Amino acid sequence: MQETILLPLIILLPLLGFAVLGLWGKRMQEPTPGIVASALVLGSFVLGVVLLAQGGARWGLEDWLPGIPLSFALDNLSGLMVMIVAGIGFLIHVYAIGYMHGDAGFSRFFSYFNLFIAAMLVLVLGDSLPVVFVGWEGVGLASYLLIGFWYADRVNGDSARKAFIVNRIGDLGFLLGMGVLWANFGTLSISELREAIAPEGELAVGLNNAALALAAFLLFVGAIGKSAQVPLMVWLPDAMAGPTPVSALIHAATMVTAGVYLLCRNSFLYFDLPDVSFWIVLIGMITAVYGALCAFGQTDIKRIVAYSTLSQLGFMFVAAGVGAYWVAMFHVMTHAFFKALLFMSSGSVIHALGGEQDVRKMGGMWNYLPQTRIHGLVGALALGGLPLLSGFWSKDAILAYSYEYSPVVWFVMLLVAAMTALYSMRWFVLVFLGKYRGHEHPHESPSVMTWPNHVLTLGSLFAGFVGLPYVIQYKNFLEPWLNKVIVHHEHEKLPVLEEWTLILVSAAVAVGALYYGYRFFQAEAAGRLPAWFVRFQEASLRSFYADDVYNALIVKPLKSVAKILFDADNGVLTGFQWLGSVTGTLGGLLARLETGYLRFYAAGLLVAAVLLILVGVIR
Amino acid sequence: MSWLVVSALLFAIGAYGVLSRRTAILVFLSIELMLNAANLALIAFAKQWGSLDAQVVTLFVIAIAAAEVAVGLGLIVAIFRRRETTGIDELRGLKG
Amino acid sequence: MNYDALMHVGLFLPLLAGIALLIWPSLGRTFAVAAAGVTFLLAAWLFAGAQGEGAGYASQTLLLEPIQMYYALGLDGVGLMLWLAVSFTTLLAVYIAQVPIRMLGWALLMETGLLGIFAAADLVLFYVFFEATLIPALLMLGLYGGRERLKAAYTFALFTLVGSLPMLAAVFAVRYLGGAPSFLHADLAANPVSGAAATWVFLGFLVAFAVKTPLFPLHAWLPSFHAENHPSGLADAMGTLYKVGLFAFFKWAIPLAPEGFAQFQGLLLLLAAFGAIYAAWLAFAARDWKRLLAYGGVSHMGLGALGLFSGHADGVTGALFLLAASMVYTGGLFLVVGRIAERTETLEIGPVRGIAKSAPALSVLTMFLVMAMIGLPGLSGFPGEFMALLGAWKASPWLTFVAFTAVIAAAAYALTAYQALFQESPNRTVPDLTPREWVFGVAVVASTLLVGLYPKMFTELIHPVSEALAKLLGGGA
Amino acid sequence: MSFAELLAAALLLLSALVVVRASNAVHAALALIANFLVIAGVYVGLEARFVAMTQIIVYAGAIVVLFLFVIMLLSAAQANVGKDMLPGLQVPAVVGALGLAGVLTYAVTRFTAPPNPGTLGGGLPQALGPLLYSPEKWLYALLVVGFLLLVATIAAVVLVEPERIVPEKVIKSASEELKEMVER
Repeated sequence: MQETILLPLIILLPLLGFAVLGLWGKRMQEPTPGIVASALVLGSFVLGVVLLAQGGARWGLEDWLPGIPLSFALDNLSGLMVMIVAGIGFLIHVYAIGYMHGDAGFSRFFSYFNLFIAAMLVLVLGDSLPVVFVGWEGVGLASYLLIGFWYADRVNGDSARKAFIVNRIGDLGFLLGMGVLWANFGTLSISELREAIAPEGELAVGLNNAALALAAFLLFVGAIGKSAQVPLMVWLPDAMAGPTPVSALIHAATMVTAGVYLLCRNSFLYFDLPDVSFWIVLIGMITAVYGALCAFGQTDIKRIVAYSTLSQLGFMFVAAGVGAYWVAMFHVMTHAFFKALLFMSSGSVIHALGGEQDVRKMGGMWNYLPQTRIHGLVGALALGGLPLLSGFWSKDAILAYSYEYSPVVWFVMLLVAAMTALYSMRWFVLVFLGKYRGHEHPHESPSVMTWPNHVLTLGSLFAGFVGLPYVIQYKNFLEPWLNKVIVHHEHEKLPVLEEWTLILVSAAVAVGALYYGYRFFQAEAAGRLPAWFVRFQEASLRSFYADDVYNALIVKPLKSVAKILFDADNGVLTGFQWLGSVTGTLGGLLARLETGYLRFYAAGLLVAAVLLILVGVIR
Repeated sequence: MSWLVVSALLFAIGAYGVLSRRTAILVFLSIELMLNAANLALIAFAKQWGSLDAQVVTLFVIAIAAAEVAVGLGLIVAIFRRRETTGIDELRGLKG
Repeated sequence: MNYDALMHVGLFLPLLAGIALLIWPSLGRTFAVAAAGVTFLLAAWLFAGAQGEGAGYASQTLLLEPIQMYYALGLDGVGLMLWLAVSFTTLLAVYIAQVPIRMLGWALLMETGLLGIFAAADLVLFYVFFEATLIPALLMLGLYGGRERLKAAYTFALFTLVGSLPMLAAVFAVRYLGGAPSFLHADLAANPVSGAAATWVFLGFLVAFAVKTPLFPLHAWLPSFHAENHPSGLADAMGTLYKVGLFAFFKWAIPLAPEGFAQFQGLLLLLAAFGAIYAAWLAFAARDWKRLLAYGGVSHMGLGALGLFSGHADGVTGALFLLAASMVYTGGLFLVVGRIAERTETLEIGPVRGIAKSAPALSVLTMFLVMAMIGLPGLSGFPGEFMALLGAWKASPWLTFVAFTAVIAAAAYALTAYQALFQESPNRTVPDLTPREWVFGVAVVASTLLVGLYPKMFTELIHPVSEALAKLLGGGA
Repeated sequence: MSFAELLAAALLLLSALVVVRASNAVHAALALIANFLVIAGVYVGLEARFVAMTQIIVYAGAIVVLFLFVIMLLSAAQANVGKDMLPGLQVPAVVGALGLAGVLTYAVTRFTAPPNPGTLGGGLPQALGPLLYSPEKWLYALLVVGFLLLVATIAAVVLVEPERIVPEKVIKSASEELKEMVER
């Protein structure tokens, strides 16, 4: 680990892009802002890789706030994230040059994009929780700006606001979690906390376990908000209001993975707290099931993918909860590839159809889009977990670890995996197969949009091979590399037979579900679905009424109470004025004594004089 | 000593006058009476204590009384010109 | 370099300039800006000087021998930071607000009062500044305010004066009951009152300072004060600077009667927490910008108060930092709202929509300040809020939790109002920033960023002072 | 007390009662002159001769005469003018005056004089002069009083100067003025 000023430069490059494009972007010709922004992100990526190859780096400034340093660290874990954020982010930037072509806010878009990357890099590299928090809220801001990018439409503004406010609920958890750690350990530097809590990879003795659990739980609340877990999941589908590259960025490279990253980064808090970990597993499972169920009913091409993200994030949380932190990161990585690919091929379809997003008016794209169809197919299969594709390996690893944790969890997650395969096929079938049901003239995207997808397709195909299960007699690169820096308990390896059984079961389930989905949803394209499924889809489309429940139970009451209180606050003032009028009345009584008759006053004087002298002489 | 008692009685009579008289001039006269009662007390004390300072103070009281009368009577004349009266019950500008 | 002289000049320059401007309005805005600018430069010079020497300034001259009252000024790190904030915000306000020229004179008079409040090292002198500042504030409201201005001014004056009387009693009580030889801060702090006297002395201070914090329920004067003031925001910005309650608690009330503070600490924490969430909640229902900002300010001061009353050094540092930062961003927001009101001719939220289309730079500027207000990390609102939270958690986790739900509410009310005005489909075209407003905007944004990204600049000056207070109260770091 | 002294005391009280009870203001003023002359006599007896002379010249000779002038100028000899707005005040006035007499009498009888008081030198100017004009004693007070007399003289002249008297309506109340200022 070297001390080097180059480390903050990784962050400063996109930040510079944000400032320059924000101030002068309007004066640039169209592709220039996009090229500048992409180049800067590529610069960050290269710099990150170079520094990582040199064995990591750190940089810090003491006492940024009293007792709190401004410090950054690049180790294997944050290095992996830097590569995902800047690498995938770069591809999305390039894609966006084509996608945002001709938009009035072209330079503004790339300025926000660079801000997003910069904030995410701060989050990833921060070695002090407040610094992480700077990035944490920074991505919140950037997502707010980007979701509401087309702000003239009220719905977009509302969605952006919703995302920001719901995220803030999680942020409060993060803030309070820091409060607990500060009160108990007197430091918020991650490396110092790690030394204090888990030196040598074992929990230190004599710790206040209740405080530790509280801190862990509160930070987890923060992760719930940012990673859109149940019950704070409502913002993520609405975030589709932004342009498609934004969705890709939020779902693949930045933002939602931050919660998972936070758990892994602070695994020293969680690894020996079974209670908190249980909650993480539970929340992850609920989210996975909920996301998968919601994905079936969506009619918006992007919302299907959005709910799939919800479900996949649930997988990652389960992985973190069962203690397989490296697996969570593994899934973050593979997911980044295929999710970016899915979004960007959705974007290509939307682009081809002149802005149409309703899958009921798509279909038959197989015949129109010769390159995007491959992207879409690979993305859907990887998401669905077709064996040998990247999604299969990471999901299989999660299933294996959860089997070790509890067969119940394994079974539920296996069901979700099957559902994943089903709805990913639904997406693919409705968009690409069958006959075209709309009236546009679809055309393939320009190469600036297809090339990033080519790269991502390769990633979706092969990225899984860095983390193969041990029974396949081939080197697992990722596990030892990440476990060097993640505090964790060593797992007993499952017996070879059991491991193979699990792999084969999950492979069979995936293949079977993919095939069944392929058949079943061709019926939907033709409008021949069983009645029970249609009813189920109606509920699913409305996300099982989560928004309505929240509005009725939380938002509306809060608003009406606010109105009541607002008027009541004038009552506070009136109360004080009433006090004043009491004084006034008393004063009025006294004022009656002011008769205006001089002799009356003189009489008072006389009486007072007599009394005073009396007091004087008696003493 | 006995003059002190006389002075006290004079003072009280003056106070009675201030309260009972209804024209400004007579109220004023009563006040002069009270001032003289005070002077008498001073002179009596001077005699008892053998101090000339008290007599000096008496002189000052007389001088200040003269100034007071000059201004006071001026006021009465001025008020009379505006209100056509010297009755103090008719001057109620201080009413609250 | 004789820094003490700079301090005296800086304190009285605005007063003289203000008087001159009231007598000869033809001197014009340039003169006012120049005076405010020089004052700011002097404050910055003093600040830079202290950076090098690591200590503050002090100067004293005996003024009234019989009661041992001094003309004594002292600027430690806290005072310097607040001097910078006050002089900077005044400069911004005088520079940008479109008001009758004489009003600028009143603003400058007010600046001297404010600087005096933060510099006074003698309790009687402090009291004089504390009360004298009221006069220009009232006059600005009474002379240039809106339709209901006299009622608002009456309310404001009433709250303030009701607070002042117990404070005056406390001023004398703290010296004579404590047995200090003079009214100097150092003497008083060395002889704090104790026992039942401490309770009463603190109570006397409490009422006056709670009005100016403002602490629930003594905030009631604030919304009408802001709503009725001149729409330009000049008086609102100056009024924001006048919210000196936290500082006064920190410098006078707590160190002079620590036992009294201990008696009220629980109650104060409760009021601060409740006020924070209560005002944030109310802001959500506000229908005009000024009331929104007024309630937002009450909410943030509640968070600051929670940090201060925690009695822990980090909380105290956070409170003071938040106070200084909020002066700049809240003042800036009032001024920006004034510029918007001049374009749209209304302060109401709702009738005018979508002006980001025609005025993008204005929308970015507003967004910046709104984000600073809701405590986005990296901007000036965050370090204070965060440190306050760290300190408050040590004192009372539950209240901290309750109070800091206000940060969620802050996002809700601020962004809702922002969206209503700037976003959605436009129904109005307004001009974008003028060159003058660009200068203003760049200055305020730069300061917000600088302070937010490098808080060390101030924290290293104020934290030692906070630690001293925390030690006095028996709390740890 | 000698017979002369008793007589003087009686005269004093009697004339004082006339001052406060006479229904004719001229009578009251004349009774006051009588009262002052008797007091002057008493002063002589109490070794205050210079004060006695001053009393006669200033009080009896100048002040009360001034009163008489004003009474005649304003034709205000009638004491009971207009309506008595406070008829109920008579009883409290008597009671109050008696009370005052009581407490004052009680108060002045509680002093015990020093056994060997100094001599007053008859209260002649030779004795008073050094006191009045020495800076350590009363010189500055004397100057101040002299200045006060000057001011009072000027004030009296200004007060009765006819043009200075403004008709009532022109004077605005303070609140009206504030209101106008605010509206400007």
